[in-house]
Amino acid sequence: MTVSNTRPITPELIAAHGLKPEEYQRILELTGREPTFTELGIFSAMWNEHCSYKSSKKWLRTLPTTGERVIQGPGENAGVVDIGDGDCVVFKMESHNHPSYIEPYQGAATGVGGILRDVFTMGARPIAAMNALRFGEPDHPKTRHLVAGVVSGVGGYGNSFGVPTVGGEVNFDRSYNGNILVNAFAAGLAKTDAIFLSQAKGVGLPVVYLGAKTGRDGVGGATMASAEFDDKIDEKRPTVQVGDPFTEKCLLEASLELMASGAVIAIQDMGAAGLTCSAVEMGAKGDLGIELDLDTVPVREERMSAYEMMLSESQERMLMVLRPEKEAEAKAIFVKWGLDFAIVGKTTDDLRFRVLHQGEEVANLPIKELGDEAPEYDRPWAEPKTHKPLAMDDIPQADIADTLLKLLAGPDLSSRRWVWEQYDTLIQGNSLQRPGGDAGVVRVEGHATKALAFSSDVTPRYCEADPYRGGKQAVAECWRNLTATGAVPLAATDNLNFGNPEKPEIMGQLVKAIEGIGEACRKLDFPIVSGNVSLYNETNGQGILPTPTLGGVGLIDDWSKMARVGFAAEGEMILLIGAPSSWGTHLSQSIYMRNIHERVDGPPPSVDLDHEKAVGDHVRGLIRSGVATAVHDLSDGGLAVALAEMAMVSGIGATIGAPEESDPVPVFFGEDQGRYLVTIALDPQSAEWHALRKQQEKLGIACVQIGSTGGADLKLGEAHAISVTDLKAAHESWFPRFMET
Amino acid sequence: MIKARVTVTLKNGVLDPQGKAIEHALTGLGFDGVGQVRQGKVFDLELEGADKAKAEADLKAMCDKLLANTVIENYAVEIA
Amino acid sequence: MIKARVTVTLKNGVLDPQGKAIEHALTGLGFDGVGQVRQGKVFDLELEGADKAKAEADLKAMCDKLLANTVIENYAVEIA
Amino acid sequence: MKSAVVLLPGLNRDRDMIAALTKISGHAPVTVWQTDTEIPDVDLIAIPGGFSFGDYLRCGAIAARSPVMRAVAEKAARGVMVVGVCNGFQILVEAGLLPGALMRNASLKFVCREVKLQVVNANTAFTRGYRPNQVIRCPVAHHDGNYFADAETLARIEGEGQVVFRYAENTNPNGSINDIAGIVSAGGNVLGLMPHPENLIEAAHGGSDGRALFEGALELAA
Ligand SMILES: Nc1ncnc2c1ncn2[C@@H]1O[C@H](COP(=O)(O)OP(=O)(O)O)[C@@H](O)[C@H]1O
Ligand SMILES: [Mg+2]
Repeated sequence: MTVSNTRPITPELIAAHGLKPEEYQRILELTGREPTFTELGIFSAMWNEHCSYKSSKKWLRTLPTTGERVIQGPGENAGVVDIGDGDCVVFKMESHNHPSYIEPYQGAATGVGGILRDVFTMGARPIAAMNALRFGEPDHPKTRHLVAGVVSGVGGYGNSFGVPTVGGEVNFDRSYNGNILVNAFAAGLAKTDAIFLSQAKGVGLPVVYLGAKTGRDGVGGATMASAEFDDKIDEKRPTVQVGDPFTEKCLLEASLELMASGAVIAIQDMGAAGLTCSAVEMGAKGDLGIELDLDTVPVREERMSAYEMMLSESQERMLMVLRPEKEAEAKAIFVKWGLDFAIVGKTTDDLRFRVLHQGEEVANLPIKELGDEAPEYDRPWAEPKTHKPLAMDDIPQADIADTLLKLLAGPDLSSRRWVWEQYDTLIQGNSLQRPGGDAGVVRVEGHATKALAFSSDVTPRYCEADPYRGGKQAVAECWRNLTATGAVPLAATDNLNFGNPEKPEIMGQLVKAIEGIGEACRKLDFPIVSGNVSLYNETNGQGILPTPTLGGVGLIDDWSKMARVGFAAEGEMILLIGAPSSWGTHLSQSIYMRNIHERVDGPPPSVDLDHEKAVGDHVRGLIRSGVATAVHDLSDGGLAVALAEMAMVSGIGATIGAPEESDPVPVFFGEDQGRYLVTIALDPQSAEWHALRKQQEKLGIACVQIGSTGGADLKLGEAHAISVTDLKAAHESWFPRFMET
Repeated sequence: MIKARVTVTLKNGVLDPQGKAIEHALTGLGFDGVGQVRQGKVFDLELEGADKAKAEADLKAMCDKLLANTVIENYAVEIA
Repeated sequence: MIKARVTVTLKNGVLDPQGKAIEHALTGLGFDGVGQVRQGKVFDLELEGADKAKAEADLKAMCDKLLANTVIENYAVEIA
Repeated sequence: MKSAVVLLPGLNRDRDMIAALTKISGHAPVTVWQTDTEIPDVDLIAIPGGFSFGDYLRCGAIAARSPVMRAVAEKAARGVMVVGVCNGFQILVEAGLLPGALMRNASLKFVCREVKLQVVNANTAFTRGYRPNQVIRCPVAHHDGNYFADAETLARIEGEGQVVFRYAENTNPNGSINDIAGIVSAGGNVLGLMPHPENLIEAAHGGSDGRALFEGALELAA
């Protein structure tokens, strides 16, 4: 197959590139002539939703992105946050949803590869990864195959590359039947004075291609990510990219050596729309033109056209502007690691993006306008309809103990061990908390006491019922999970997964979710420093639940005081902190209502950010002062599930009372926000305990001693006792049974 | 009993990291003139019965459903 | 240029977890009468030159030195 | 007390191994690169885990044929202690320095979890810090740790005490024959094991059961 650059530009061809007639009109105005076929491809890549954020830009601008510790906010390959002592953490989350549905192993693998590259392109060595996964309903015929493929793809790439996977999420919901979500997060450590950016500087300097060779992989991939699926999806298959974690590992080592050598002026990874996006961004950011000579691009297939080379999404590649006097040294590093190193162009002062191929100029476009003049839409949006609260007496009943067992043994709350045991969670030797707790924790190498905490969160069913509250809740839960380890939440990355933004009700979800996220991030001093938007997650008009995934990072000063979720010892007081007087009240949109009574009416829990902050700061204080012996936040499944999780980790049971005259159902299964369980080893007669109570009174923070740890059973109020062994058996059974029969 | 061999190979244009690594290693071991190397899989199966036509149809169905990833792989079926 | 295919299969008696799993999965998918399944590898190579005898000797050397682990695997060389 | 760590492209537990040896011996090991043909005089050569050359073809196969492995073989022949962990074990087996083969896990899945290991032979330089039959904790993280040897080889290594570690208490994570987790060469100076003792040497790892192995090999044991 060769594609000629002189292919006539027809309305069909324009439409096939995902460009609307008015967008094409804009192209004609910018170029002053009909674009060549290669140029049309370049525009389609630069102007699609994935690269241009044309539907979301207006709203993304409203997010808080700065803060005392923020070194680099959105706009680079990843966000950068100062953690003191000359170190910084570099992180981002990105989706690889569509490719993972088409080819789950390679789609997920290259998703992980892409996000790792984003992180090390900035000069950071990756130290932690997470993966947030959403699949269709468990008994949908495709789900098992997709779960198996995605999980082995995430592991296949991350394990081989050598980064510990320390957390993530797995959800099932029928809305993802035709559109699974694979959101990959990576974080790395760098020195604050050795961060590398993509802005080109200097005229006439060599532009160098690094890494693996270019093939026809994923030609049109970015365009696909911005198109709704229909039943003809099979036709889009040949664009699948294959990941090569070995090459990426070599690329990591070579890049870090290269950066240390002083040869790099600017560097950018080739992600979506490969060479096109990376070259244009580097030039445009530096107010420079770029000229590429495609005859020098390392290729692995014959007769590749300019169009294909410009749009290829072959993995494990980067582009850099080189300090020319360092060429020999730089090249030697790449040769040592068995990678390609080729000068493929130069920076110019004419602000044009020029592409030469076999003696012909196949593209000559204004470089700034390619990015800056990309269409931006203020799409019409509809205020999402909200739900009436349930009537006060609308509390459907069920046996507390049996319900707990049933929930733990179901798809939503069962252990994800089957998933995370396929991930290397301890490589690098710094994992202090592996999956299974509230947040993954990794110590900072080279520092005696510091550690970083990571959590990924969103509750899509809340977002569906009320996108604004859901957005707020995602941030709050992420912040809370970090806090529960003792970390100070520093900053977050967001991965906004939604349906078709051309529908006002979907656009409304996006707008309101961003509003909620922004408000929560501002209030909690938790800026968004990087992120990704994935729209058009629809099949045959059926959209996914709005899923704005939050990936948060927190800092622990002294990990010897870090908290874990498992009960630490027998005979300790269990405190419920931040709860209303009846411990739990909010049932609508809870796992309990949905799974036990199949009810999806009513609003999700509200999030009081002042309360959230006050309670969180207090709990963190208890951890840092060494008073807390175990901590767990309350989320899906409420108090009962949180207690069970604490018991299952340690094997120690607990006996819990119940507030008088309250219905036990909302007490144990309500999903009110801003609550933590904390165990302490204080004697209730001691002065410390009294001082603590005083302090809480002064702060207006509710704290109830709800019971104590001990024994082999979990006993919730009047409900029959359940042995921790039975809890574990229920909790561990669902996933392996689902996947292996 | 029927003995069959199914060969599964990567489609043209699909990156083959394994093949590439082997190519390098062979060159490193001093084998000159090794051009492209592509790695694939074979499955040797024993099937009950004697109906070769049915076996062939079954084998193709097995490939489509399990043995090959037809997104990126081709397959060939051979009956002994 | 010479095109060759090398097929590497497990020796008899060597455990084949992948073959076993596939056997299982095929039965699970409703394919009856699947007996033993053994998984192996194929390598499609391009070699410079036209001397088939030399190519064959080279390929055997490649197998002994790298492509096959002769502790557990057999190999066969085929020149197109 | 001197040690060397072998570096090959694609290995990724090299930093873990270097950190462990440094912390335990107080000295940073020297490193040798795939193309090095000589290894300095050291008491212990460690081949870390990872995915050398992507583990493409077979785990450890390409690495086993790299120049540095010829140097390792020469040192081993002269009695220098060599330990290969995980991919390092696979490389030693592929290089013919240890018998048998490491196949895909019976589950066909990568597995990362903690297992129990029985010290079957506490009489080697590597295991003298453990009690005979002591059961220790150790993490594993691998896709191809399913040890296999033909009946004759198996009988020999079992008979000669070459099986050093066995998965205990039903924690065999990979289907390995006779629950074999680690073996030594006939000479006793080359050890290969799938689990990662270097990831369990300090409080931050949640335990230090892996420490005695390196202390023994480095002759630091009390
Ligand atoms: N895909 C995954 N990869 C790794 N860890 C996961 C994955 N999915 C869930 N986990 C882990 O399982 C635990 C429970 O997850 P979840 O219920 O989402 O936690 P929380 O309610 O605290 O946010 C967490 O420790 C989480 O990191
Ligand atoms: Mg939590």
